[in-house]
Parts: sequence; structure tokens; C-alpha cells
Amino acid sequence: MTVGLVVVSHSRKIAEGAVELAAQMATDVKFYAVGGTDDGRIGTDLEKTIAAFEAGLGEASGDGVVVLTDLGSAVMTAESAAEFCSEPEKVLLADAPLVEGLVAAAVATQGGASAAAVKAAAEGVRFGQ
Amino acid sequence: MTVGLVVVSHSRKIAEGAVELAAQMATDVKFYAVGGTDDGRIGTDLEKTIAAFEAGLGEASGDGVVVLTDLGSAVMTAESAAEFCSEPEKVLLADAPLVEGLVAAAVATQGGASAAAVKAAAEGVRFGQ
Amino acid sequence: MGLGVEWAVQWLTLSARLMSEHREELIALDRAIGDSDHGENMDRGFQAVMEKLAQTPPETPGAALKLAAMALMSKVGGAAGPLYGTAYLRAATALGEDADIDAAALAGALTAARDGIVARGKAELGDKTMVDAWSPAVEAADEALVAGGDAVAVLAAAAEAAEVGAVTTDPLVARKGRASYLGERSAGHRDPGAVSSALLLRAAATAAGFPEGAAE
Amino acid sequence: MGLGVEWAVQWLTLSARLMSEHREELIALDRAIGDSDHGENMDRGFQAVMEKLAQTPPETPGAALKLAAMALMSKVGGAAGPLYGTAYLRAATALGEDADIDAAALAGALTAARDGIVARGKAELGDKTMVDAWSPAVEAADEALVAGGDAVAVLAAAAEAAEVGAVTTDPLVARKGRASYLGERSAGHRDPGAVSSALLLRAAATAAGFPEGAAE
Ligand SMILES: Nc1ncnc2c1ncn2[C@@H]1O[C@H](COP(=O)(O)OP(=O)(O)O)[C@@H](O)[C@H]1O
Ligand SMILES: Nc1ncnc2c1ncn2[C@@H]1O[C@H](COP(=O)(O)OP(=O)(O)O)[C@@H](O)[C@H]1O
Ligand SMILES: [Mg+2]
Ligand SMILES: [Mg+2]
Ligand SMILES: [Mg+2]
Ligand SMILES: [Mg+2]
Repeated sequence: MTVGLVVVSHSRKIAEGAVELAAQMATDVKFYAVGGTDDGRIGTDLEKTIAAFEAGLGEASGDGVVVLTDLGSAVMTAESAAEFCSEPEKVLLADAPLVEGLVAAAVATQGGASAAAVKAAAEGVRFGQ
Repeated sequence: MTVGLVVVSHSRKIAEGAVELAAQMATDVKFYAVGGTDDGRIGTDLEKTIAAFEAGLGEASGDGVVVLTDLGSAVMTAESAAEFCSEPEKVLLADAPLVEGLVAAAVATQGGASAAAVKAAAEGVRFGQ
Repeated sequence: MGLGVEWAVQWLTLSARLMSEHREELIALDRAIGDSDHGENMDRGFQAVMEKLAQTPPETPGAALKLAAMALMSKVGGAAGPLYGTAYLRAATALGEDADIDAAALAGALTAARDGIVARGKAELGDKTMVDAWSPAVEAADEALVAGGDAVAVLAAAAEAAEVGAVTTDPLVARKGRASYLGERSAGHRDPGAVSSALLLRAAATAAGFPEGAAE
Repeated sequence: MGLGVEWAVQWLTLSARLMSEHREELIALDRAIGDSDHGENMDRGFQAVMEKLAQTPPETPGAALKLAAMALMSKVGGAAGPLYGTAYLRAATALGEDADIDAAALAGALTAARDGIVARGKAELGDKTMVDAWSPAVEAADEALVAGGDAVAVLAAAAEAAEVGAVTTDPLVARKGRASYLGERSAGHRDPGAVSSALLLRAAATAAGFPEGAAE
């Protein structure tokens, strides 16, 4: 797979659960679940986020990582982490619902989509139809 | 609070994590996290879902429960469970992203909104703006 | 004379056997366009049906199907749980308390089952779901009934049509269920739920005395 | 003569003290329109700043602020982490390697900090966020500078304006951050981040020698 998928949540359980759900439909995809602060509170963790981005950039064979977040502060953490990354332009934040967007992104990644297409798949999730 | 909030997920971690995140912003709200099958696999559980609905209907002082789901099969499980409930018309399924919708629903519930308004709050979550 | 509770119990028993035998095949189908669990879901679901049958033997075909519905809804864990659960429940309601099911009642029960699946899942014909097995099965059952067929003929026609229907899902693009996430990539694979549906209807015909493999 | 690294270290030290002293107040503010953690977030963040300061004492004001930025980003855990982190990092970049910061450099650093918060959080004035403390602070600092004020005067003006700015958030409806989930219900509460921002700017003025409580 050329795209790595990173979940940045306030909750470790949400991050891990979303990954276990999405991985069922995308067995070859590399997932990185980041959630909770380093002292076990609910919140985000910049250092673990940077590490996940770097791992994703390293293992994914070139196209980049797509990032799913929960609330706004996770978005800000992910954006900050991207700026500290070796290849910030390869870190794409999806503006999409975390769980449902991750499943769509996972299926797209499994299908060999580019990072931009994976991001678009996550952002294409719709409700109320 | 007059509205109970039930999460029906394929993953116990997602359900519990979403509740821990939303509960931070809604300390008086009653949450019910249902996720995973009764033998620990990823999937939904009708009996636990019915039990959560009944608990929510019982403890919430009359207005009903609002339900957040992840994928389509969780929606079908929730709809089936509602049909087996004592007051199916008081079980409102939100067509909304699970995590982000639950937070919005929790804040609305904490603010004293009716079940219909809580459902609308969950469904009002928007991306791509 | 029509079909009684022995038929219903035998149907469920053969269903459980087929789900166990085809477990890996259904898993493989679901791996291609889903989450690899349909075989396990169905096998576990029908194991639960068998346990319940042993605990509280039903007295009518309707009671047998209701028992199966509850077990499947509770234990399958995937979309197939509420779908088959609703199907069997609606069929049970259609059969009522009758101890003896004739061809017309049977065709009505099949229609009720299919309608239940559609009500629950909102899929249409051609969406690459189990509806693509059930809808032709119901049509074939109705035709057999009109042609004067007995209960066995009705079930045989339904099973035959469901098998053909399952095959017709191959080129379709999924528009419901998990496979719809794959979009165009879902084409070229058979829908697992359509296959399990065909197996269940085949079990119904076999249980009624239609010779196994007679359709092939 | 301007402000040196001692001032920067003293600023951070006083900040840590104020965050600890106002921990419960900030938690209470965040409880009303957020998730009750702003006091804990800031207290933990500045504890980490103090640890890092002890481990690797900085040699310039810019280095001190950069160290604080990294600690806050890593340890706060909430929105305030990336926001203050970006603010302090941009301020550090604006100050560069200079050992001695005059009034103009200070006003420039405050502007850079505010711009960093806006770049990170995309809030505008009136959205009921920390921007409502920082923007008037930057304006007041610039005015003090134009009026010929020294570094202490610039910081005092900023602190004073931030405190007023925090109070102006009371009637506002939040349009950014968690409080925006509350819609109209967020009105009638003071924004916790605006309050912590005012405390941090007050600490900066006090560290520069402006008498504590002189504004009151
Ligand atoms: N909305 C629907 N309507 C009808 N059938 C559906 C629907 N969604 C899924 N299915 C059927 O369910 C099958 C998958 O069942 P299963 O694997 O047990 O559930 P899951 O997809 O939740 O893992 C599909 O192959 C399809 O036939
Ligand atoms: N987008 C934003 N732009 C500017 N400030 C923001 C933004 N979002 C949140 N804030 C500020 O952050 C404060 C909350 O910080 P904190 O409680 O630490 O984070 P969280 O909301 O993630 O728990 C708010 O009071 C507000 O001042
Ligand atoms: Mg499946
Ligand atoms: Mg499944
Ligand atoms: Mg907070
Ligand atoms: Mg927080």
C-alpha cells in the first residue's frame, strides 16, 4: 500500500476501535492509532502524532499519509505535527467523520488509491440520504 | 436529563471511547455504550442494544433515547432493537457521524434539549466548511 | 398434505449444516468485497439456532422460524443478523399458528420474508445483495404455485431461482451494505449474502423432500 | 536596555505559578462551556515547561520561548497546546538569537504570537476565544510603542488590554473551539483561553518589573 492511515483522536479507545473496525475491510493497509495524552488523560499527543506520521511516511512507499481526526483540537495537533514532519506536504488531513471516514479511506487504500483519492474517499462520506 | 444517549457500534472500544469523549462535555447526561458481539468479535449485539434502549427509556425521564450508530449493519441492528422495545416511537436513530454526532448530541442533551432537538443536533454536524 | 413442524426443524438443521460446510467459502466471498466474516456470522448464528431448537422444541413451523429469527438476530453480529432475523420473523408471522403449511401459505411466507429483508435493508433488485437471490426466488415460487405446484415444487422453484439470482450478482456494482464502499471494484465478485440465501432456500427444498442435487 | 533571557525565564516561571494558582478557576470556566480541563491542561503544560527549563537552561529569550512552545505543544493535550505552542514558537522565531529585546522587538513578538494563534485556530476577533485577549493586547502594545514606551510599558499595555479583552468574551457566542457546540448557550460565560492568555501576558509584564497589581 502506498498510503498510510493515521487516526488522531482524543481517546485511545476511539483510535484503536476505529482502526480495528476499518482493518477488517482492508487487511493490507497500515494503520496508526494515536489517542489520549501521554499521562492517560483524554486529549491529543503531539509527539506520538509526529511519530505516527513519520512511521507512516517511512513505511508507506511514497505517496503519503492520510489523517483522520475527531474534534478541532485534534485537527490543530495534527496540523502542528505535520509542520514538524520531514515531509509535511505528504501529510493530508481529511475533513471527514473519524470512524466512517476511516472505513472509506481504508477501503480506498486497499484498492490502491493515491493519497489524494484516499482523502477524497474519506471526505465523500455522506449522511442524511 | 430527559434524553438518554445510546451508541451502537461494531466495536466496544469505539462505543466506550466515544462516550468518554462526549461525557467530558456533558457531565449530567446518561450514556449507554454498546459495541462488539457477545463473544468478543467485531459486530453488533441485538440483546445488549435492546437492554440499552430499555435502560435509557427507563432512566431518561420520558422524552426518549437518541441513538448513534457506525456502519449500516449497526443501523439495522438498532432499528430491529427498537421494534422489540417497549416504546419504539421513543427511540430516535440519528443519521449522523458516530463520534462527532455524539458530542453534539451530548452538549444538546446537557442543555436540556428535547429528543428531537438532540437528534437534530447530531445530524447538524458538518464537514468540509 | 402440506409441511409441518418436522419440516421446519429439518430445514433449520440442514441450514446449520450447510452454513458450517460453506463457512470458508462465504468468508472468502466476504473477504473480496466485505469484512471476511459472513461465513463465521452465519455459522455462529445457526449454531445458536440449533441450541435453541434443542432447548425449546417448537410446536409449529411458525414457532420454529420465530425461534430461528431471534437466534439469528442475536448471534450473527453482522448485517445478515437483522436481515435474516427480520425475514424469518415476518415469515413466522405470515404462517401464524398453522401446523400444516400448504403451497400457498409457503409462497406467502417467502414473500413476507423477502419483504422483511427489503424493509430492513432498503435494497432494491440489482443492488448486489441477498435481495437478488430472494426476489427471483419469490417470483419463481409464485409461478410454481400458479402452475399448480405443491409445497415441494414451490420450494424447489425458489431454491433454483435463488441460485441463479446469486450468480447474477457477479457483474453488479454494490449499492448497499459494506460492499458499496468498494464502488466499481465490487463488480466481478459474487455477493456472499446472496449465496447464503440460496443455500438456505436449497435447505428448505431438501428438507421438504426434494432430492438433494436434483437441480444440478 | 531591553529584556534578556532572565526576563524570559522569569516570565515562564511566573506563568507556571499563575497557571497552578488559577487552575481551579480555569477548570470552572471550561466546565461551563467546554470539557473542564483547561486549568489542568495549562498547569501540566507549564510544569513541563519548568522541567525543561531546569534541564536545559536557555541562553536567549528566543530559546526560552521555543523550549516553552515545545513543552506546551507536547503536554497540554487540548486545543491550548497547539495554539500556545504555535504562538510561542512564532514569537521565538521573531526574536531570533537576540540576547536583548527592546520594545519594538517585543511588540513584534507579540504580533507574531497572535498571528500564530490565528493561523493555527482560524478564529476571528469576536469568536469568543483567546484571540479576543491577544488581538487587543497586540494593538495596545503597538500603541504603547508608538507613544515611545519602553519594553515594560509595552508589556503592561498588552496585559491590561488582554484582561479587558477576556472580559469582553462574556456576552459573546462561541464560533470556534468546543464552546461553539453550545451555540447561544455559550453566551454569559467567560472564555477560559482568553483568561489564561491574560494571565500569561500579566506574567510577562510582572517579570519585566511592572509592579504586580499595578493595573488594578
Ligand atoms: N442493506 C442491505 N440490504 C440487503 N442485504 C444486505 C444489506 N446490507 C448487507 N446485506 C447483505 O448482507 C451480506 C453481508 O452479511 P455479513 O457479512 O454477515 O454482514 P456485515 O456486512 O455486517 O459484515 C451482504 O453480502 C449482503 O447480501
Ligand atoms: N480555533 C480556536 N482558535 C483560537 N482559540 C481557540 C480555538 N479553539 C479553542 N480555543 C481556545 O482554547 C481554549 C480551550 O483550551 P483547552 O480547554 O485547553 O482545550 P480543549 O478545548 O481542547 O479542551 C478555549 O477557551 C479557547 O480560548
Ligand atoms: Mg461481513
Ligand atoms: Mg461484519
Ligand atoms: Mg478544555
Ligand atoms: Mg480538552
